[in-house]
This record gives sequence, C-alpha cells and structure tokens, in this order.
Amino acid sequence: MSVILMSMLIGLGVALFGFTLQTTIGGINRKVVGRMQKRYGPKWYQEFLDIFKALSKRAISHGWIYDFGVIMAVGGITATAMFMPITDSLVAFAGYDNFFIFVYLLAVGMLGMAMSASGSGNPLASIGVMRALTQMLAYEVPFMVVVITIIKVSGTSSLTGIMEFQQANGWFALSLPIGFGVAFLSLLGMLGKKPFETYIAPSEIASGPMVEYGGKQLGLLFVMHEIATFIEVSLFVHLFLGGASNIIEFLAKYFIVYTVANLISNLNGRFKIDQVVVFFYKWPLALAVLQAIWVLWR
Amino acid sequence: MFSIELVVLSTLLAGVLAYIVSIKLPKLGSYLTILASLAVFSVLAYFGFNNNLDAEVNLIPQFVLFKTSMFGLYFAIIVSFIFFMVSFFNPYFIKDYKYPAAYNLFYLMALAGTIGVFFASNFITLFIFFEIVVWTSMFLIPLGKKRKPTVTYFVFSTVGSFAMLYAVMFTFSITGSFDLAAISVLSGKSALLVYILLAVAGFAKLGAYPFYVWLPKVLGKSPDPVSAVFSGGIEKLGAFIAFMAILRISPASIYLEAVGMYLQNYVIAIFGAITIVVGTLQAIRQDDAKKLLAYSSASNGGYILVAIAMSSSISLTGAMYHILAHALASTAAFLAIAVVHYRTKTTKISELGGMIHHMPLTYMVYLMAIISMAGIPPMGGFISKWLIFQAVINKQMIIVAVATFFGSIGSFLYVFRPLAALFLGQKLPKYKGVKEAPFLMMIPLIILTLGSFYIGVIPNQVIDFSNKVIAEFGFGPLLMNEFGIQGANGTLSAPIIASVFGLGVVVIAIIFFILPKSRKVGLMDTYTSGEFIYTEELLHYSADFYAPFERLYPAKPLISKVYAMIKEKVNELGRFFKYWFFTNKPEVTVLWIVLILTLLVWGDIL
Amino acid sequence: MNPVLLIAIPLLFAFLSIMNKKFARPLLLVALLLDVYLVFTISKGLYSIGGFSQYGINLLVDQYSLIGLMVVNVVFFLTVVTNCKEVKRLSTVLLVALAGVNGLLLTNDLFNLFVFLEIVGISAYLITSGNKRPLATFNYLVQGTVGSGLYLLGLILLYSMTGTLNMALILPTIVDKAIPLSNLALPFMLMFIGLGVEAKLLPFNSWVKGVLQNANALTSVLIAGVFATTIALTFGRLLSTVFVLGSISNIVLVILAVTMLAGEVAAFASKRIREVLLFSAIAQSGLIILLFANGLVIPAIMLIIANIVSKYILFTITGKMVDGTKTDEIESLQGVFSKNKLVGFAFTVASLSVIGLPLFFGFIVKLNILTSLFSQYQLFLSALILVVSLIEGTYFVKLLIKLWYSVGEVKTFKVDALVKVVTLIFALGLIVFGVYTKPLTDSLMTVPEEMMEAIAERGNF
Amino acid sequence: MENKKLTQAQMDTKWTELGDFFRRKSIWMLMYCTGCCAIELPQAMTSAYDMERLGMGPMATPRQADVLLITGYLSLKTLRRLVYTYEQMSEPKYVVAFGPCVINGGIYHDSHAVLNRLDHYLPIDVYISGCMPNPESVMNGFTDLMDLIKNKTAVGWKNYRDNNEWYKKNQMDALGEVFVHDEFHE
Amino acid sequence: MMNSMNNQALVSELENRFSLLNVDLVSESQVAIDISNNDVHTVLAYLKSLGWKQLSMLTNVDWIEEGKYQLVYIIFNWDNPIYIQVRTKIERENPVFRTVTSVYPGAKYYERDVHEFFGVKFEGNPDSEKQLFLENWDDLPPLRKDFDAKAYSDRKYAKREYTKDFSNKGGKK
Repeated sequence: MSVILMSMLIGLGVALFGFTLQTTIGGINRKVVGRMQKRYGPKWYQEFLDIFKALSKRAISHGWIYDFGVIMAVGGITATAMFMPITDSLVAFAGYDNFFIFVYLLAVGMLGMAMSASGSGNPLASIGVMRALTQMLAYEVPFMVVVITIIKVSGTSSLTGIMEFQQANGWFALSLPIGFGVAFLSLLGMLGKKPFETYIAPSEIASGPMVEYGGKQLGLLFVMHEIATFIEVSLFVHLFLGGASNIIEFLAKYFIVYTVANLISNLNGRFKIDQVVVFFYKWPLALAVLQAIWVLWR
Repeated sequence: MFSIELVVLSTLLAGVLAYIVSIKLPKLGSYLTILASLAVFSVLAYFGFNNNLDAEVNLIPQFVLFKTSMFGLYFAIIVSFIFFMVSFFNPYFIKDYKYPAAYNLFYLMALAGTIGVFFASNFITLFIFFEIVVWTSMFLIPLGKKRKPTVTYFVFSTVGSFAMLYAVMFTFSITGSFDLAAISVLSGKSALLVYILLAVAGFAKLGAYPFYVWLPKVLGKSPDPVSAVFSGGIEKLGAFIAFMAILRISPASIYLEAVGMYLQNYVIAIFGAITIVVGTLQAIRQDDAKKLLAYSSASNGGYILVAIAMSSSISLTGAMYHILAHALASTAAFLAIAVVHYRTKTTKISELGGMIHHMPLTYMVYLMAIISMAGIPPMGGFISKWLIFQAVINKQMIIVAVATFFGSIGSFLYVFRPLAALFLGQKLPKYKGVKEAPFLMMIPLIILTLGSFYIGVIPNQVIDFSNKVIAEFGFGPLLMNEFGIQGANGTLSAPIIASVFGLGVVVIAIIFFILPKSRKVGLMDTYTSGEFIYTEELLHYSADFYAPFERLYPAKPLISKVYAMIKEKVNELGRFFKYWFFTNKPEVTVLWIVLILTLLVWGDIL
Repeated sequence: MNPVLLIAIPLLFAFLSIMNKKFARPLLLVALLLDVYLVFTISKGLYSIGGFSQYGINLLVDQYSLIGLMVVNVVFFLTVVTNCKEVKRLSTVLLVALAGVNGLLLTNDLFNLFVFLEIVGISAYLITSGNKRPLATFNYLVQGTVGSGLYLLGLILLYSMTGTLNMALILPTIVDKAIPLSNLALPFMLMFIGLGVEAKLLPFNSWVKGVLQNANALTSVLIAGVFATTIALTFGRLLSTVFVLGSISNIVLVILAVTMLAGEVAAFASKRIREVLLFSAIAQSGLIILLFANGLVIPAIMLIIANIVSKYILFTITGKMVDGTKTDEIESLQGVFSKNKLVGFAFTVASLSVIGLPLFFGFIVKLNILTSLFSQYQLFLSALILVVSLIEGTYFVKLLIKLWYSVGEVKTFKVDALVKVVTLIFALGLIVFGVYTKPLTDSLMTVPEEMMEAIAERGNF
Repeated sequence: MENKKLTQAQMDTKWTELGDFFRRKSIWMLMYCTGCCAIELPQAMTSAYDMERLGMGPMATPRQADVLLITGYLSLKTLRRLVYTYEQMSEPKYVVAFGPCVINGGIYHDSHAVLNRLDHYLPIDVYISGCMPNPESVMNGFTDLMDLIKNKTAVGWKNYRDNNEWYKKNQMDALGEVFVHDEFHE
Repeated sequence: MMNSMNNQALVSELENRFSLLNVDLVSESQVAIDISNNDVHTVLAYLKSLGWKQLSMLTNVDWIEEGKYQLVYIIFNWDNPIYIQVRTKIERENPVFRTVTSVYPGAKYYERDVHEFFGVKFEGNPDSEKQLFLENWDDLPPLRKDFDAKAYSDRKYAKREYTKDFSNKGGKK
C-alpha cells in the first residue's frame, strides 16, 4: 500500500507541476502574441494573477449541482494529470499510464463542467455545452484512429512504452507525418483554440459554459483548463515527439508545441459548429484511415 | 440440490397465482411478481455459484431437457436480476394498465421463458422457451401508450425465431440430433447456412442493424417497466444466440489475415459497427427520452456483436462484461426515466426541465447510469469498453475501430441530452408539485447504481466468472494480477483509477470549501445580456438540443422505408388474389378447371 | 355392432322427421347421441353389405376412419347443441348430412364415395341457403355439381382401366396390370379437381368467400369445420391409398402451395373478421392436402384435429360476436373482448394455437410437420410453410390486439353459458394437448400400417 | 508576538490584503459600452497603449468582470439595465465613469432622457474627465483605480451594499421601476 | 414603368393630376410636395403604384407658431432613386389623422412613434396608442415644442449643486 500512497503523492506533484508549467507557458505565450502585435503584452505571471484574483473574489452559486459539477470536473482532470508521465522515468503509476485512461478521464472533466453549466440555468451555457460535445465528437475520432496506428506499431498502449519505442526507432512525427498533421488539428480542437473555439465563443454565446461562473468557481475552472491543456499537449508530445528523457527536453518540446498551436490560433477566425464537424469528417478522418490502412494492412 | 425445472415450473405457477390474485387486487399481484422474481434470482445465484443446480426433468412431459452450464448461468443471473429490479416498479404502474392481471401473468411467464432458454440442453427446448418469451412479452407491449408496435415486435422476433427453427431443423436433417453441440459438427455450405440463420435470429432479438427498427417503436411506446425489462433482460437472448452461433459453428470460409478473423465473423463485426453508428446517430436526435434509450441499447447491442465477432479471450470477456454493465446501466436509466414519467406523465425532453430540483436522488442515479453507459472510468462501462477497444486494436480492424470510437463518443452526446434538458436547466413552474420517487422505487435504483459502481471499481469477481464461461468455449482466461487487467497492449487497474479519481475530487473539494462561501442565487437571476426575462420557459434550452449536428444527416433511416415497402407488397398480393380468384362468378372456377386440364392434355402426357 | 348403423340411423330418423316437423330436432339430437355412442363401440374390420363383395357397398373401419368419425361426430353434436335456435329449421337436412358424413368416412368403394359426396354437397347447399345470399349459394351449387361431375368422370375412366371400384383393390390391380402412369394421370387429375372443389383448393374455391362471408355461427362451423374435415379425411385416404401421383405430382404440389400462400396473403389484406378466418381456413386446408400429397399421414391428421378444434372455437365466437354487434368490420369491433374475457381467452388460445406458438397444440403440430418435412429433405417447402405461418401470425396478432384494446367506444355482445363452456373446454384441450400429447401420438402411431395392411390383404374378405 | 494565533478579523484582513494584490494586478472589464466614450477603449487595448500589460482584459459576462465602465451619457433605459448588471457582478466590484455626462449630465444636461448625476444611483470609484477622454487619460484612470485598490479606498461596492436603501430610493425616484414589465418583457 | 424620370417630369406629372399646395425641388434626388389632408391617401396610393414601394419615414414637424402639426411621409422608389416627401398640415390641438397602414403596412410603428412623441392619434391603427420607446413616460409627449425638457430634467433627476458659479453670465470678464 505504501507504494500506492507514494505514487499518489508523486501524482499530485505531477498535477501541480503541470498546472504551474502550463500557466507560466500560457503567460509567456500571451507575451509572445503581444510582441507579435507590436505591443508589450502582460507580465509572464499574469495567468497566475488572473487565477488567484478569481479565487479571491466572492462568488455566487446556483445550487448544489452547480458546485458539485465544478468539483467533479477539476477533480477528474487532476486525477488524469496524476497519471501523466513527464519523462520516461518520471511517472506516478509505472505501467498503468494507459492511453485510454486519458481520453476517458478527460471526458469526466467535460461531463462535470457540462453538468454544472447546464445546472446554472442559463441557456447560453447549455448551448455552449452542446457545441463542446459536438466538437468533441468531431475531433476525437480522427485522433483515435491515428493513435491506433501508433499503438499497433509500437505494440503497447502505455505512454512510457510508446516513448521508449520512439527513442529506439525514430519519432512518430517523422515516420507517420500524415498522422502528425491530423493529430495536430485534433489538438487544436481539443485545446479549443481559435479555429475551433466554437464553445467559448465570447461574441456569440458570451463565453459559453463559463457564462455563470464568477469568483472561486471561475478560478477553479481556469485551473482545470490549464491542467487539461497540460494533459493534451504533453499527450501530443509523448505520442509524436518521442516523449523526453530529461525535464529540459520535455519543457522545450512542450513550449514549442504549445506556442505553435497558440500562434496558429491567433491568426484564425472561428468556424461554425457544423462546419467543424464536416471539416473533421472530411479530410482528417480520410487521411487518418488511409494512413492506418497503409501502415497496418500493408 | 435445486432443479432448474422446479425453478421454471414454480415461476409459471407464480404467474398463474399472480393472475388469480390480481383479478381482485392488482397491487397485491404485482407485489407477488416482486417476490417471485426475488425467489428466482436468489435461487439461481445461490445454487448456481456453488454449482449444484441439477438438470434432470421429470415433471415436464416431453421434448424439454435442461443442462447447467456457466454460460447459461451467467445470462440467467443477469436477466433474473434485471427482472427482479424492474418488478419493484410494477405496483406503481399496475393501476394504469387495461388488464393488470394479464400483466402480472405475462411478466412472470416471460421470466420463466428466459430461464428456460438459458438452461436448455437441446435446440427444441431452447426454441420452445424462446417462443414463449416472444409471445408473452408481446402481450406486455400493448398495455402501454400504443398497440401498433406489438405487431412490429412480433414480426421481427418471429423472423428471428423462424430463422433459428429452420437452422435447427436443417441440422437435424443432416446430423439427426437436436443437441446444442450438433451445430459444431456441421461443415462447408450447410454450416454457413446455419451460421447465417442463427446470426439472423441473434440480430433480430438483439436489435442489430437490419432488424433494429422494432426497438425504438416498442421501447418507446410500451409501459416503462416493460421497456426496462426489454432493454436490460430480453435483449440478452439475442446476445446468447449470437454467442452460440459465432463460437460454435466454424463454416469453411476465407481467413482475412489483415484483420486476423474469418470472413463471416468480420461481416458480423461490420454489421455490429453499422448498428453502433446508426444507433448513435438516431439516438442523438430523439426528443422522447425512452426512444433515445432504446436506440442506445441498439447501439450497445452493436458493441456486444463486435466483441463476440472478434472471438478472442479479451474480446469475449469484454462482451460478457459489456452485457452485464449495459444491463445494469440501461435498466437504471430506463427506471429513472420511468420515475420521471410516473411523476410528470410525459417523457418528452422538450416539455420537461429542472427535474433535479424535484427528484435529486433520481438525478444522481441517472447520472451514474449515463457515466457507465458512456464508458467513463469509475463505472463498469469503462472496463468493458476498454476491453473491447484492446481487442479491436489488437485485431487492427480500422473501419470497425472508427465505428466503436464514434459510438463511445456519440454515446456521451446522447446520454447527456436528457441529463441537460430534462433534469437540469430552469425549474419549470408547471411541474411545481412534483415530488421525489416513492421509497419502493428507490430501492432498485440504488442497488443498480451500487452494482455498476462495484463492477467498475473491483472487476476481479466478474472477470473470474467470465473466465469460467469462456473456458467452456475453449478460450484461455484473461490474465488478472491483483490490481490490473492484462489487456492486449497495456494493463488497466480499475481500483487505482477509481481511487485516484476519488483523491482528485477530495483535494479539489477541500480547496473549494476553504475558499469563502458563495452567495446562493436563484436560477432566474442569470446573465441575459441586460434584458429583463421573467418566464422560465424562455430561459430553458431543451427543444432540439443538437440542432446543428442533426442538420447533417437525414431523420428517417433508409431501412425503415424498406420494411414499409415490403408490408405494402404483401398487402397488394393479397388484394390481387382476392380480386382474381374469389369473385362470385362460378365461370372463373370452370375456366381454371379447363385450363388445368388442357395444360395436362397439352403436356407430354398424351 | 355393424358400422352401417352409423349411416342407417340418421337416414331413418331423417325420413321420420319429415313425417312430423315437431319431433325433427329431438330426433336429430337422438341420432347424434346414438352415432357418438356407436363410434366408440364399433370394432375394426372390413364389412360388406348384402354379400356383393366385389361390387356392393363395403365399409372399411380402421384406426384412421375411427379417429375421423370420433372427431367429426363429436364436433357435429356440439355444433348442433350450441346453436339450438338456428337448428330448428334445418334438422332434417342435418340428419341427411350426418349420414353422408359418416358414409364418406367409412366407405371403401369409389362410387359409393361419389354418392355420399353428392349427399353431403346437397345438404351443404341447403344449409348455406340459410344465410340469405341466394347468389352465393347458387354459385356454390354450380361449382359443387361441376366438381362432383368431374369426380364421376375420373371414376369412370379409372373403372374402365382397373375394372374394380373397391378402393383397397385399385392399387394392387394397377400394379398387376402395370398400367402406364401416363394414362393414369387423367382420371386421377379429374378426381383430384373434383374433390379439390369441395376441399377449397385455390383455383376452385371462389364459392368459399361468398358462402362463409356472411354465414352465421352454425353454417360457418359446419361448412368450415365438419364438412371440411370430412372431405380432407376422405381426400387423405384417397391420396395415400388409391392415387398414384406420378407425373401430375408437381402440378398438384404447385396448386396446393399456391392455395396456402393465397389464403394467408388474402387474409393479411382483408379488413373483416369473417373474411380473415375463411381465408385462413382455405390456407389450412391447402396445407393439410399438401401433407397428404407428400405422404405425411400422421402430421396431416394431427393438423386436421388441431384445425377442427380451433376452427370450431374461432367460428362459433365470431358468429356470436357478429350476431351480437351486427357488424364484422374489425375496426368497429375494437376492444370487444374487454367486456367478456372468457370468450376472449378462448379466442386468443385458438388463434395462438393456429399460429403455432408453444404451450399450445398447434406448436406440436408445426414441430411434427417440420421434422417430417425435413426428414424428406423438402427444404423449399418448409421454408414456404415458415414464411406462410409468419404472415398468418402477423394478421392474427393484429386481429387479437385490435379485439382486446379499443381506442374508441366499445360494442358488447352476449354469449350464452353453454357456448362459453364448450369453447373454454376446447381451449383448455388445446393447451393440455399442447403440453401433454403422448396419448394422442400413441393412438396415431398405428394408422399408416393399418392403411397399407388393408391393401396388402388384396381385399379378400 | 504574544498570541501567535491571529484573530478571525486579522485573518480576514490578511486575506483581503493578499486578495487586493491580485485584484489590483488583474482587472477584467465588462464588455458593456453604454455610451459614446466607449470608442476610446479599443485604442487602449491595441499596441499603442496596450491595456493588457496592466493585466486588464475584456470579459463577456458581469459574473466574471470586476470593473464596470460607464462610458458617456447615461440614458434612463440604460440605467435600468446597468443596475441589473451591476447587481450581477461578483464582489468586490468597481465602477469607472467616463466623461462629464456622468458627472452633471454634460451636454445633455437638459434632456428628458439623460440622467444628470450617476453617483446618485450607482457608486462610482474613478471619474475620467474629457468629452471623450483620449486613451492616455483612460489608462491614467485605470492606474488610478489600481492605486485606489492598493490603498483600499475603492469601496464603492461596500457603500452600495451598506446604504442600499438610499441608492434604491434614488433609483425609484428617477426610473419609476427598475425591473420594467411591459409588452416586450411580459 | 416610367423609371429614370427626373424630378421635374415627376412634379409636372403630379401637378396636373393633383392640386399641390406647394412644390419644393430639394435636390436632384429629392422632391417635396405639400397636399391637403383628405387626398394624402390617394396621392400615396398613386405614387406607390408608380413604384414608390418603400415608406422610408413618417415623421411630424411641430409648427407651434401656426398651431399646426405637419405630417411628413418620405417614400422611396428603388427603380427610380428619388425620395418624395408628401407633407400635410393638421390641427395641433388634439391632432387626429387616418392611418395609412392600408397603403403602407410599415407605417404601423411609425404612427406609434409619432403618437408617443407628438400625441397624434391615428384612427384605424389599433395599437398606435401603446408605448413604444419611452418606458412608463408620465408627461407631455416630449418632442412637442411646448414641452420643457430642462424643467422635466431638473424635476426628475437629481442635479449636482455647485457652490461656485462657473457660468460667465453673458461674457462678462
């Protein structure tokens, strides 16, 4: 049992590390975007300030489901982060970091937030949740097809295993270029970055599910968003860029991936939700399936 | 020592007794159904586990022979458990049936029939009890809102059972015996024919692609306990027959090494995949919660088919596990919707809203049920879906994998629709007086939730049982170390995931409650971009919930048009014969006589 | 006791009843009782009357005819008892009919068979005249006479070829004289068509719709139940012991298969309850004759017994229902059973047995039919039977659901106690036989051997 | 330090001081442009003045926002919506008023539809002068607000909460009824 | 259709058809005609048949000295881009006029607006009396010349008292 407790603590550490890592990189990225627009951009720790400012404010609550949903969402996401390996050696639960845990525990976070957003009684929130779910249906399937190819090629579905495989014979980004592209698009969808920012659309549905959150619920949901981004980006790094053998390598790869995604998102407008679905079920899915057939059935 | 024959006979007897009792007082009759199903379940579970159920038959006159097998026991326990859980709802729904006495009788006869099917030792017994289940459950349907679905149900089930009968008779004509093992003796063309026919029988009962049209009609319109029993229990007959068909018969056919399966198994997997996709797409757009759950059980039937078709020890454990998890989850969901129907007299999502304020416990039950149905970690559904994914990836079936992923994410969409539009949202004034579910209804809901929670966190016991079942079909057991399940390419440890999830929630809850308390605010006090809105209906979003997604595909699936056309053709043929041959003119008969004679004379005979 | 009494007593009572109308009905009842008693006491064997062994009237009593007599007489008696009012006018005709029916079942002589066929036909015309449709009765008259005429022609041709009329001798003489099959085809075909008209086979049964569509309880049960069974039994005896269906077997099979299909499909498309039942009767008789044509005697007899019992229940209840509610449109009869549940129960049991669902006698019959068909490797035929019974199941279920569950207001009809009791007994009989059919199957085991054995003795008596 | 344990009140002040530090560094303004001075805000956000480096950014809903900008003249009907939105904002909230029209009605002082003194109805923390104040003065206004928060004098929301009846009375005098019920809002 | 007809031709066309009180060629694309009360409907119907399908604006001018209200109907023709102002004068005391919704259905809300701000009653338009923009207004219709907005503002809304007088009272240093 003590091993389990030990790895639980490491897991919490990983989650905390993920949160701080993503918040700093988020802050740095806001500065980078600022520089891109020829302005100074906020301080690098601005994200921390925003979150702690939100936590310090006095919030309102629309009933027990409104609070329980937030707790379940953030709890689920932190649980997922606890399984995430940082480098091939630094992982909380060795051997149990299965790919499907991440996909489905992320769904718990989504369900918790969706539940409390609908529970808040605001129609804008329900519309936002509906769009988030439909978008999830869109970007998830091509991503999963690409991941099958990876799992089948590397023979194991645990992330550390895939990392070792890539370190042994080359990154998947190079050996499966099409999959890399499709997965990057799905990553944009997962992060909810601009081209696929249908569910936070501030001008259309007043920041979608977040419409009724203020104070500590809002702060906690920001924490959840940061940790979810950490999970998704590090998942992408481990699957395609050969994970990391030491921390610095992980930080570098993580920063590059997130910044590229962020820059792309800052250049784009926003799709309508059914355009997003049609988009993902046209080219990305076709390419992913073709690649899978080519790689696996050859 | 408890004989199966005694169980079946006592259930039939209890049915007749319930009929007699409920002529005078129907409520007592329905309490009797609870006791009877409890007895059946406890006997099967107790005697089954320390396997001293004996199978010799001395009272039932002819044809009927039983045999105990772990395979039959697994199904029997699940189905009798579902019957027992649903029977708690009978007393509350009994008063709005036209023939309450008949309801209690047929309810218990259906239970007896299913037990008979699972323990049958030869095909004739299996067919007799299969048909008993068909016609008794058929008479349960018209007690609900509409009568027409009964005929649809009868047609599809009879297509299935007649296909099975033909297969049975065909094997009899070749091998000369009705025994269950007889079908594995067949080979070549005849094995293929029997395989197809048994698959048709499994498809019709399970509600798979070509024959799923009856499922939404019947489950949507029949009384609530009946639709719960259908989706949880009676559908499992189809899985039982699909298991037998796919695993016992090995017709000669090409082996596709790309997917590591025989051609006919791959075709079954493809049909299963189509069922998943069609079921999910249709479920997403349903406005009636019961129809939505009906389509979801069709899509889950597709999962079971895919898992069986892959026929490896992982996929079969996944199939067995999914049958159990789906039975618990979908029955809990149906019963939750039944509570809503019992209290508000409607299951239309667009008319309902804010049920959580009236019935929070039912809400929690429904939430746990959909977590399991969507395959989310702490609940049973996740493990079965994980096993099926392991097998799909291991067999590298790309198209079927796309369908399964689409199904699992899609299931997240359609289970969420009633949750958001029916339970959450504004507290509509027209449901002011609605109260929580009565106590007796609460018992099964809680037991089902705890059940699916238990199989989600500690899968060891269920996997041991299913290992024994698979061994009967000659497959190696699934490896289990004390924490993780050994999948094809990774291990999954359910208890660790559940405890980590719990830890995460606890940590965040502590943070949440340290921070200053938040101010309670009514639901109507929301951001309406400065506009003053006083009516709840305006602020409740429940009608056509996934409108942008629904615009992308047609409402009515093509297959139901095909069936309507067939029905029309039969009617036309009937009118043709009536017009030509049954007129009042005797000269028509004489004409036919002369024609036949000339045919005879003109023929080579004279 | 000599079986010829079975025919003599009804004829005698018929003449007596002509003398004074008042005693007609009691005489009928007495005759029926006597016949029922006689049936249970006569012993098997070959009886010739008046010493003319070769040409005279000779009656054959074996297991097959015993069962037939038992069933037919009992149902005849019950029909008369349950419809006492309508019987008053027809008692003499019914006496004659009773004689004709018994004669058909017993006779061993082809010409004798023609005579009884005529008697039964004439009494049938008179009975159907009761339901005030003169055109339909006339139509039935014309077709009946054409049919029996053809039978006579076939008989004469056969006599010219074989030289004998004794049914037991026909087959041995054909074998001795080695008559080529091709010239046997015409007489057998003619006789087949002749009987086919009475046995309601497809192209020759346009009279059935007219007669049964607006028949009251008595006529419908008599025509569709009693007479149909007798004709079927005689047809069966002919097909299994006399006919040699060499080259005409595929025409015959096509006619029978089409009859079955047409009956079911027409019933599926019809909207009135009596029409549904009469078409289903046609289909059932097609199936029976099909089984006989294939030489499956035991399943055929079991089907005949199941058929007569369920037809009795269905037609009696429908007759009473139509008399009570003055309409036979299914739409307007909705929910009619909600008021009288017992009758509804009997009707449901009968229809479920006709469909062939387990726990009922119909299921055992269907199982038996299919096993025997499959043992003969008749794959296509059994597939056809399954499809047909699927269609039959659909329209019966549709009918039942409509009769039990009403949408609009509900009509009611009164059924006197006797009918209720009788139909209930029959329904329970269907269930009991469905579950425990050992006694029946044992009694049927010996039938085929006895039929063959009669021929083997070359008719020397 | 004799009693190590801080009293509850001291704890609260500690919390608020820490909170003030964060609230000062990251202020979210509500995207609700009530009048003509709002046209100056985009300039404050773009690269010339870059409001974001002060930690300020636009937020869509009152629940999430901290500061309510009243930009320009305030008509009767807008005040009704404003009061409703102000009450939806989460505490501690601040109000920044742009231009003279808010102070004494400005050029619309004699109009039947425009209010002359906003602080009679809503507590104002910072006034920014200039009939359409240019972006520099807007930025100065925001930095003033930050200083106010720093030395804990931005207590408009406390006044509104404490003497709520006075504000409500004034609002009723001017508006007749704040939550209007008519043909369009039945 | 007589499209691309310049305004002189149009005016001459109208002159010989109706008795125009006054004509004013405002600009290349705008003409103003004054007509008496009772033939407003006929002129509007005629012009609509000519192609002036769109009623751009119905407003009212308050000539307080003459004690008259002047209703101005501005209509526009998409094929022949000329705005026509059809003006008519009605009594100022309890002003009443027939509705033109029969010709231009769109006038429904304009009449309601004119009623709210000027007090003109329009028979035949059922909901012209209802409130449109001003929320629970309790005084004279505000756009009438004799309505004193400043007095209303001082009465209803609190004013800010200034101790020092900043006004320079007629330019005195």
